[in-house]
Amino acid sequence: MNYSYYPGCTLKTKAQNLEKFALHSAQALGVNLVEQEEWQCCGAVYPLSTDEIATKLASVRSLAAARDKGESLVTLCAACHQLMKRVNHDMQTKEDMREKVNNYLQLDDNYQGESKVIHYLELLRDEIGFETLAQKVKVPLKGRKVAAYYGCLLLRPKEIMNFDDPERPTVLEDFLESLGASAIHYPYKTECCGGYLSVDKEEVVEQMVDNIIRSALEQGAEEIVTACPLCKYNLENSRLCSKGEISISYFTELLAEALDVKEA
Amino acid sequence: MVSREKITPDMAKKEVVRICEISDENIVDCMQCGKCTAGCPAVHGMDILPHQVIRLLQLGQIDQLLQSEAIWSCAACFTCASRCPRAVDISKIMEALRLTLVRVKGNNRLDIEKVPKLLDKNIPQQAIVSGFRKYVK
Amino acid sequence: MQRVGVFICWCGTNISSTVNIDEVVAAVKNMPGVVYSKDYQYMCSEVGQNLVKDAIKEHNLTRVVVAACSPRMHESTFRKAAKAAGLNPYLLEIANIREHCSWVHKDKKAATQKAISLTKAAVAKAILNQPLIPGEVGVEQRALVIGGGIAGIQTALDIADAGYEVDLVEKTPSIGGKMAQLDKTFPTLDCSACILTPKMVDASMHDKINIYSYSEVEEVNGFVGNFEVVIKQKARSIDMEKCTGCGICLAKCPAKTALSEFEEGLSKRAAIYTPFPQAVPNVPVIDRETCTKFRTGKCGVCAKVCPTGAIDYEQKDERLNQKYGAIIVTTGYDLINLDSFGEYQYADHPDVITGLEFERLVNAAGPTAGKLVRPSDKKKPKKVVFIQCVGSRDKSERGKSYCSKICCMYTAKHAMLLRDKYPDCEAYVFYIDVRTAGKGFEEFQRRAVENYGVNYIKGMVGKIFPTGDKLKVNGVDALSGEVLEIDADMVVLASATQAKPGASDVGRMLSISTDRDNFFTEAHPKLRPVETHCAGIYLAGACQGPKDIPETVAQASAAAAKAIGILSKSKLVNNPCVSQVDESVCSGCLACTKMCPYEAITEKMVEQKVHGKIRRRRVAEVNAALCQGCGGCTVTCRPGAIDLKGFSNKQILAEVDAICQ
Amino acid sequence: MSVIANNAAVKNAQAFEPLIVAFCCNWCSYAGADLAGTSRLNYPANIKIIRVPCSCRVNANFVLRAFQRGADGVIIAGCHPGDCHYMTGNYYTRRRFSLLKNLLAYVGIEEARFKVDWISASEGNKFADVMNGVLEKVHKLGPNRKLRDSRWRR
Repeated sequence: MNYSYYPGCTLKTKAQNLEKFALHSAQALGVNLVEQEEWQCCGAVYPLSTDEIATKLASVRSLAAARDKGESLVTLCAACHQLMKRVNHDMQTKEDMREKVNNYLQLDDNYQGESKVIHYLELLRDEIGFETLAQKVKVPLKGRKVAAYYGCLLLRPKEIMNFDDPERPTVLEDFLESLGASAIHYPYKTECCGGYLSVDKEEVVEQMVDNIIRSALEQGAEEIVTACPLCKYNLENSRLCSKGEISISYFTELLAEALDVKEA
Repeated sequence: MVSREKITPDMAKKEVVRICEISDENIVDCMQCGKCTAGCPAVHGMDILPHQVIRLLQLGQIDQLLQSEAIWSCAACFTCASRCPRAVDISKIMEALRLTLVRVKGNNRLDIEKVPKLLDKNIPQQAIVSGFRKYVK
Repeated sequence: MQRVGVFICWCGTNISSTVNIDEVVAAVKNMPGVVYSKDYQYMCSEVGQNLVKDAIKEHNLTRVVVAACSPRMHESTFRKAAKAAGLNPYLLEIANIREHCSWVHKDKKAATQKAISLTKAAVAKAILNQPLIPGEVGVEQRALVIGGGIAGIQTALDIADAGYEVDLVEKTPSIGGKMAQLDKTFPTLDCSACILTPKMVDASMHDKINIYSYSEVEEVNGFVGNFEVVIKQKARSIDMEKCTGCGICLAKCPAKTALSEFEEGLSKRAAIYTPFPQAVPNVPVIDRETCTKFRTGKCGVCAKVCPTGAIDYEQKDERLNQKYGAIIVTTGYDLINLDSFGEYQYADHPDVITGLEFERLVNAAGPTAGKLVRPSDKKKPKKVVFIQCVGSRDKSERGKSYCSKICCMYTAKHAMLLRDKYPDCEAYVFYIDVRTAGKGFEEFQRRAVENYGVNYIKGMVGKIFPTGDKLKVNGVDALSGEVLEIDADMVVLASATQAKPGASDVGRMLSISTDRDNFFTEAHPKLRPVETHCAGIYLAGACQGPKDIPETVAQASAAAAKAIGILSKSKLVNNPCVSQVDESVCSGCLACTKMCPYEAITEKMVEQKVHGKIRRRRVAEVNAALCQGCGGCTVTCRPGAIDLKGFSNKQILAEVDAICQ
Repeated sequence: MSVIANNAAVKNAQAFEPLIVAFCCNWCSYAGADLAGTSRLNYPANIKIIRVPCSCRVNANFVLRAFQRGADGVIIAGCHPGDCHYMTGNYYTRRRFSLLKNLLAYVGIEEARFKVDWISASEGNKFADVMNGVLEKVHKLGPNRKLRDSRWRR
């Protein structure tokens, strides 16, 4: 099955592991992620104001390109996913914006939000299914105590992201269990890591990530997985992580490991 | 020496109306339950608490807000928005407040010259791009 | 030529402040047929009504138009006045220039023009009105009460005490409803069971009351005075005649796996069960989903131990047809599901409970025999946090926009009960507002603060983080702007009330409307609080909106009084605005008979002279007693033979023409 | 953009005052209109309401007559599907007027001039919204000339 794949800029530089392992495992699962041509940076944060259009155009180009190919648009980075999904929602629901964007882009076919945006995790859960995935695991991650860290961008706002219950999500835990690992439940799994505040307000971020990691450690976690490069960066920068008390990795790395395609 | 000045509430202030337009949120819906503040993960960096931000807007006291650290401590994590019983998205209001400042020429939050010094070798692009989007116009 | 009199009401300043009355009077004078016009401050007052009556006599008026408030408000008032003056009441028309004009418009010029236009339309219609005489129907002198909570019990008792037969239908195995689950009641702290169970017994002993427990109303047809109802008695698997309620079967049943509904899931019950020891009727029910006999065919212990042989595994659902003169709906309320409020951990942590679960936990007959302990480890709590407005006053999609009304009071009650039992246990209440409108309510809540030392905090809880054996409650004190963290042992959530999930189905079955929150709609929010728009169907209790016990009981008695008002009559007049068939035009296609929801139209044979010959011909005939006057048949009728009295084609077209002038 | 659109509508309003006839069923929509009144909501005076017992009482003739006599828009409002006071009346309304909509399109009456909607007795807000919505669209369309009887002057 073919999917249009939108990588985003961080995956080509600082978060290469997120992408590499995803592509390896996709191949092993018989999923063809075809990187879009000439994709542009999505802008990393969804512009929350109603009067900004220009910053959403790059996303619309990718969405329209996927529509033209008749494929779902698959994302890996949580930030890109949030942008694609929310801009798509705007294009579906905001007549005013739809008109302006289409007037500006002059696409062959006006874009009305027809594309379906799915995160790689959703692809695993809804299209492949965790049961099928479990059957394809070659090296079960037995005994690994992994805490899933969701962050904000995949879950909220719920009405638009439609990813999982924003307060008690289970998709990452279900994913980990299907790989044979023991998923650790801890109450901070949906609390924000501070995101881009690390550019400007490191002291605020410090306390936020500290809470998260302490909570995971208290529940006996030995490692944390996440889907967002910025979450990973903030968590790794924390005091506890620097001391080596816990390690952070992308969920795709564990997937590749379990499918035994890490070195492919 | 304590100094406390009396303020005159002004709900219809043009700056407040502008904030509501940019954010497309209805500040009168808020009934000050404080759920946003209670759940805010960045609350320790807020000099004015999220529910107080809305209250000050309701009173038309926008200057205090524009001088606050609170609007810059918001990480746009949408926790407040997703739990608000009144369906007010404060993250959008925070964004509108930030934009009111950075849209004025020469008012960038981030001095672009200083950016390279801020960066360590691991910081992902995403953070820098986000920073530019949030702090610079 | 008709002689029309037009009366224009000022409604104090309600109409006159936006509508220029003088201009309307002047315009009315020139309308064709109008021979008299008069304006007055309050036309509905006695003086105003006398103006109408006198003018009818003095000026020989044959039609009357009153331009005033909505006809839903005072049409009947003015019709009575017209009748008193010797005019057929159906020759009077109302122009609604208040609700549809002065109250919704601000521009005086435009509102005045609209008032004139609406009055013109009413005059045009009134000229075509015909005198109508309502028919009479008999009344079945028996009432049906749907729902056996405190509202239903009180209504049934009041109607039965007035001497009429009442059938009380309850869905669950016992009457008693939510009130039976409560421990104490505010603001007097008297024990709920002590005041409820005597009433339950009264109802079961009353020779005029018939209780159909474990039963549901399945179908309702007919109309006021003559409702035809099908009641489904679900198979109880017990012969109610033989059972003595000894309870041996409950003790011996080996399948004790189901969660007790009555105990809010805090304890288990057997597959054969009575919901609680004081149940009325005190006859158990077999839950066929969990019963081993029904699931595997093996077991049958209950049948073996029953001393009277009352167990009947073969019992089937039974249907009962009954006629009623009036129906009272008392189906009550539910609490919302808290699964979507993940931040409170209700679904994930046993020590986060709802207010109703708290009632069971402190109740002497409850799962802990009244010992208030944490469900997780059965330890005594040292700090309890109460959170109000969980889902109430919540505009988002997971909550309810209304105030649930009872939570402020029961939370104060819970906190007091807690402090009373364990004076060393701290109690914190998070609130948005404390609402204590009610006799003795404010005093009660202040007592919680002043005498019982309950800590009230204006603010909300963001999230609860279960940490170790504590629940770390992150909240805010909105007044001081301090962010709080409380290490609680237990959290009690005042979850929002909601209409019963099946309320809209019940509403549909009864043809009564529900509001956007699925509560049944009363006919008028102030002046007709227990009536519905469907004559003969009344409402009481929380099915109409959240309310506490005193209000529910008051409403129940009010509904009973309304029902008795119907039952005490031997005849009722019906709506004369019914369809009629012009037999000379009717083609006998009978399309109308298929459309009529009341089966009020039937065929009949008539003899007609066609081209000099007598021919028998099939035509449609309307049964005026059954016709409810919707008028749907008039549009179905291809030759245009059916018309609706009071809303005839000509009348409506005259209105259209008048408005479009 | 919506702000600009509103301004245009305001300007238009001064030139053209449309007439809209609304048929409201007695049990839901008429009561909803009453509720709009008791709640002091605002909608323009161009809307004139005719009370009918049920939306199924409305004959297509009534609608056509209104257009013929110069109405610029017609609204039929009844109880929500499933909530009809007469059990099934509004289902007939729904079917009958989806047919009429086709006819109106055929004779060249713009779609926005005719609307069938469901407004319950508790939806005063919706009543005002629906009225305002139709009026705004009719404003943009300008006067109805297609079916208007030339002898009829307003």
